[in-house]
Amino acid sequence: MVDMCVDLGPVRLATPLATASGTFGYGTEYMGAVDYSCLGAVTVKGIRLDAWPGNPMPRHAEVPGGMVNAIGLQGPGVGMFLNHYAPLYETAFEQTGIKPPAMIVNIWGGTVEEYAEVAHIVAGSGFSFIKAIECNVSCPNVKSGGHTFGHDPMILNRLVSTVRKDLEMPLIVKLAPNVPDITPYVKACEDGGADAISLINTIPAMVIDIERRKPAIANKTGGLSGRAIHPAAVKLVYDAHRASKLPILAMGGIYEAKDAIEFMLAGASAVALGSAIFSNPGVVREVYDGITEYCSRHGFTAVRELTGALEIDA
Amino acid sequence: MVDMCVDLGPVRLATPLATASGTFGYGTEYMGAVDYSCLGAVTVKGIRLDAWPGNPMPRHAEVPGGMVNAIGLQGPGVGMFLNHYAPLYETAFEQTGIKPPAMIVNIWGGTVEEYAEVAHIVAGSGFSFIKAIECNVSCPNVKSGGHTFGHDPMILNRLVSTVRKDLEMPLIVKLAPNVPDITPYVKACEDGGADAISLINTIPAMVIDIERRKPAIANKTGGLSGRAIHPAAVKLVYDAHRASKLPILAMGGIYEAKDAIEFMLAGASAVALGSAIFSNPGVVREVYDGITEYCSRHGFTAVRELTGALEIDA
Amino acid sequence: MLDEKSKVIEHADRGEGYRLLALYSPQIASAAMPGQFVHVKVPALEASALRRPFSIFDADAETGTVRLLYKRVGRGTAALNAVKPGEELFMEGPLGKGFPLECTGVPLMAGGGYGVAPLYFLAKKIMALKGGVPPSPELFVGGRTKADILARNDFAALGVPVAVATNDGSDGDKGFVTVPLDRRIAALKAENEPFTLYACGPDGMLKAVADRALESGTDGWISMDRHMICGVGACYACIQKTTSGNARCCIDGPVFAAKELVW
Amino acid sequence: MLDEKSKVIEHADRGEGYRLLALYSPQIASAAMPGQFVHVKVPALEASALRRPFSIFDADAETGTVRLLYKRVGRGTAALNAVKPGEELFMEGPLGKGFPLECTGVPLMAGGGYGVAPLYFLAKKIMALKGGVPPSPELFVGGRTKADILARNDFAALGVPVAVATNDGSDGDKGFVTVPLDRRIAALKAENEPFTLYACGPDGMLKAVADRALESGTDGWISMDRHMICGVGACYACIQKTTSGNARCCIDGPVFAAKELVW
Ligand SMILES: Cc1cc2nc3c(=O)[nH]c(=O)nc-3n(C[C@H](O)[C@H](O)[C@H](O)COP(=O)(O)OP(=O)(O)OC[C@H]3O[C@@H](n4cnc5c(N)ncnc54)[C@H](O)[C@@H]3O)c2cc1C
Ligand SMILES: Cc1cc2nc3c(=O)[nH]c(=O)nc-3n(C[C@H](O)[C@H](O)[C@H](O)COP(=O)(O)OP(=O)(O)OC[C@H]3O[C@@H](n4cnc5c(N)ncnc54)[C@H](O)[C@@H]3O)c2cc1C
Ligand SMILES: Cc1cc2nc3c(=O)[nH]c(=O)nc-3n(C[C@H](O)[C@H](O)[C@H](O)COP(=O)(O)O)c2cc1C
Ligand SMILES: Cc1cc2nc3c(=O)[nH]c(=O)nc-3n(C[C@H](O)[C@H](O)[C@H](O)COP(=O)(O)O)c2cc1C
Ligand code: FES
Ligand code: FES
Repeated sequence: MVDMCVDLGPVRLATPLATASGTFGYGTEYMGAVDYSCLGAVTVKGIRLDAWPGNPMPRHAEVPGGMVNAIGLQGPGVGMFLNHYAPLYETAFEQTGIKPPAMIVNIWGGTVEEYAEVAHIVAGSGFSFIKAIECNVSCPNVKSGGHTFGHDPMILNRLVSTVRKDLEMPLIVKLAPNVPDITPYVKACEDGGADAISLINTIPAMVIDIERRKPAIANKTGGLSGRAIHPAAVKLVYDAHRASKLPILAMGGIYEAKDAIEFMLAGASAVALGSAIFSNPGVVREVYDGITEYCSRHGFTAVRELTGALEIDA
Repeated sequence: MVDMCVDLGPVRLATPLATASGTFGYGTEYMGAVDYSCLGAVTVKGIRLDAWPGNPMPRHAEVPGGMVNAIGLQGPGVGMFLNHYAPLYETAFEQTGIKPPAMIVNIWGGTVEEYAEVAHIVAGSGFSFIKAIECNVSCPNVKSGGHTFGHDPMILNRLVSTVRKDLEMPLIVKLAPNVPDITPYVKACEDGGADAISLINTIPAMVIDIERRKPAIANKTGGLSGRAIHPAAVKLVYDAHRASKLPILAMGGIYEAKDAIEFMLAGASAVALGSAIFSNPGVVREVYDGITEYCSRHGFTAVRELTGALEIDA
Repeated sequence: MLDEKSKVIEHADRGEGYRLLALYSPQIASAAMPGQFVHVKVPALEASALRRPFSIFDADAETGTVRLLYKRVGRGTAALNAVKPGEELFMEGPLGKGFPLECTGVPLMAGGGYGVAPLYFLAKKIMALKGGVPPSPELFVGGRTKADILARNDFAALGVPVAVATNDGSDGDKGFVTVPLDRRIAALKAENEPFTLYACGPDGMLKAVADRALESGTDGWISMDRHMICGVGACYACIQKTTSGNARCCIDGPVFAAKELVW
Repeated sequence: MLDEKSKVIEHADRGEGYRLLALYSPQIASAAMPGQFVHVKVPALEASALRRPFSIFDADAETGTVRLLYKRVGRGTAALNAVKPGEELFMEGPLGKGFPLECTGVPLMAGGGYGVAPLYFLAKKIMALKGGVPPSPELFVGGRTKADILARNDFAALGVPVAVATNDGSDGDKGFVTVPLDRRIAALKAENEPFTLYACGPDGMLKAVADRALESGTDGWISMDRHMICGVGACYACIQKTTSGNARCCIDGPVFAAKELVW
């Protein structure tokens, strides 16, 4: 028996597997198809202060190795989330008898103050299953939104420390992948008091419908996710792990156990499944089983021993 | 009949198709398998002042949608290149009767001055088929090499203007994709006097061999190329085209005509085939035929009309 | 909702580019309602390929069979074409909010191309409800040409009258499906007979049918066809504007009341 | 070098995990020399998958046939396994610098696993050169177990004596192929008979054979197995250190003189 429990900083998770924000709704949509007993955490879709309509349609295009999306963070405001979706999550699990995975609430805003306000509302909501806040400073689909925050280490640092101030809940910061070097961003989070970082968000991308000579997505550009981005994500996790001691929640193109194990060896404490669930909700179970098999075969008694266990020749 | 001739700034090319540096040796290796009559240009492997051994083996790993490589710019010095490889290119075509495609010489160096020196040596070499220099400021595999140059707009500007000074040959600057916004880099090239830019180089990436718990590539990290990076490349070309009037040589995951056409609609004047040639040298002919077919079907009499012909709703 | 491993029982041609796929999928078959759909993982596509949504053409709880009627349009349906009896594929379902079965007056169903797929299941269920006593459903089906008029025999076997319109006049009325539909609506109105509209097909047709429902003050149930990612309400890719904001076709729909839709 | 569309003629099992693939590839067949290889585009793999290199096991200019002997090791060779007679695949070749045919004394060939592949073609060509008059080639073949000893009948049919060694002793000498090889070398040395060494197989074996060539002061021709991207000298992925610097296995090799190699 492999001990599957991990600590993502102050957040204890029953398994190292989470779901990635925006790919798993508000947590209950995949009931029946996903094996929730394999999940240590569920990250919900990005929430801001007020409801947000998102982008016009079409909002995605399939590409080799993944997809490009520009959903544009459609969502209810934080009030509606806490009044409707959070209780729904609670009751859904009461029926199944499965212990609900920790919920990580992904948030965003138009200003530093808005981020802080949303975070504090969530932290003060009192739902016992909400275990952390994930600050999305890196969504490529909303221009007035997270974009600038995530791409300037100084602004990022101010954002993180403002949100962190008096926040009684662990804070994860989700970083953008399209940077020359992740180090200053990781340091900005660390100095700002973040409890963990998550990596990576989608890579900015574009698909053109050559027959119509128009962008395939109404928003023109979007974010690339899926298999295609996995090797880039592993590199960023590896760099981030060497840059600081902040625990890492890694995501980007996990389609099989091997992909998740690569992330952990590179330094992640936990990993999140995203696009792969769309094509195969069974992937959650497959990855879980694959990790335990790997641990047994390699003599790891606890999955957390995988974190950073990459052997680097001098 | 579609007019396939394009101008990449001052460089006239018989067709919009080139090959990407590092994937096509010194121009002659694919004779017999690639249809050279479809190529407007051949870009040769990166050259510096002196011979360079490159990275230890293994130097690559296959990944879904492409590959990660860390060849590490192995190559002869510029002298050996001009004495051996350039004449070889000339004589190889004398035998075939095909007009040699323009040769673009990709260069790199450890200092701004070394870049300038190599560029001037190449420009002064007198080979009539050498039509342009491509400055690689963005190779992710050589730390002391291009890395820093390509990721700081001020240093980049100094590099470009130093190389450009008194250079009697068109200068293309090849940019890195892993930046928050390509605009300042494009502007740095434009202000520095570059004649064109090329986009994109590989995306920094890593592959881990989980059975050995070691990086799959001796250099630990490398650059992702192939299908996987195409949607990200299209976005960067689109952004660069809107940021300046500099002509663009676009590359990154062209595997079929559609991919090349996307680049041109997004703003590229010419495009380069890279990794796709490895698995299918016939791709050069296929893309060429696909572009002419597309132009005919859409009523374009000259392929250059495709450049920037994307229709954007207000 | 579940993700059921389903075995292909039959895969038959239904004219140019159309095929009927029958699967053994007992759990989905017994839960399915008309207007709901399944999300199919096409076996030959790469791991990262999205699933493809198809309406349930027919579901039989007793035999555990789910049948799909699909058109080959792109690479997903091309790959689906290669699937052979005996092979297995994963299918999420039944998904979405289907058609309400209770209706006032004569059920008039308008379908275009593969849009007839959910209407067959709907007609069957309505007739089963009513025990076959009139007013029984009537089908109005449109297509570019004769080859696009699908499942005619299936509807006939149910005893559903089929009125046809083709753009090129190769079958039935020349023009859109609204030509025979408007004729029938006028006749029913003249007799003061109530009716309910159902539609599935291309957007233009859906809007035309929705307009007629609004004009006539009758119920209109419109099934929307939107590109999907997840199919279960988790991603917000499949948006339809409604009077109460952006709705998700996959879970708030695909069937919407005509009066909710904002075009 | 060319990229020839080649039709599969035969695809036969050769024991556990090994298969023999015969292709109609007339242009490659007539240009091929022993030790050269082909670069195969495996049909079922995705467009971006790299080609896989395989030594030419046999090439017959008259029938236009190229034969490959391969081992199923990973996803590329697994996909290749599914290829059926009549199907076509693209193959670049003949590639690389093969074995020199001229040799001094007895040609002693050491192969391990699928490493016997180029040696069969080499033995055949050497025997054709010499018209069958001695000193004719001798094969020393090693493997983990009996099942890894390949193409024994093919060599026997040529009249090439085969000495076997297996790690588990299930066939021939127990131990490495150097056990019977060293015995033979000692015997030849005792008789003052000259010999030339050829080797293809795992790195450890290659080094052992190269060492023996250097110690004995004879020619040794070593075929290296390096991961490749392009196979034609264009990418510099397949590096082997040599006395004159970093050489490319695909074009400067795969066969190198023992004395050039830096381990
Ligand atoms: C609720 C619903 C029910 C449907 N029922 C049927 C049915 O019964 N029979 C039938 O033949 N078709 C039906 N469709 C349409 C069917 O899903 C598409 O034709 C199919 O997905 C096209 O896939 P492709 O790969 O062949 O085409 P491509 O155009 O190559 O697909 C590329 C991408 O576009 C998406 N896409 C393309 N066209 C559509 C479309 N019209 N709707 C949604 N996504 C699309 C695909 O999912 C894929 O992501 C239905 C669609 C929806 C939303
Ligand atoms: C010049 C040369 C001649 C060869 N001749 C033969 C032969 O006659 N018979 C035979 O069975 N095999 C031969 N090989 C080895 C054969 O190419 C590999 O076994 C095969 O590529 C493995 O592919 P895979 O996808 O099944 O394995 P995987 O391990 O899944 O391959 C993954 C990647 O690693 C590369 N790779 C893995 N192993 C090797 C290897 N040993 N050499 C080179 N690349 C590798 C593959 O090309 C691919 O990029 C030869 C190799 C070389 C270089
Ligand atoms: C449809 C879609 C919507 C997403 N929405 C969000 C979001 O609201 N907030 C966020 O931080 N990330 C969002 N992401 C990014 C994912 O959480 C994840 O970082 C990314 O998709 C990489 O993982 P993957 O390759 O496994 O999908 C979204 C991704 C997709 C595909
Ligand atoms: C094996 C390999 C070697 C490369 N070497 C160089 C190089 O020397 N200089 C350079 O500017 N780019 C180099 N590149 C990057 C390519 O020129 C190109 O920008 C990149 O591969 C994207 O195109 P692709 O996806 O079509 O391969 C190399 C790429 C590969 C795959
Ligand atoms: S397809 Fe994901 S919400 Fe509808
Ligand atoms: S494999 Fe490309 S140089 Fe040898």
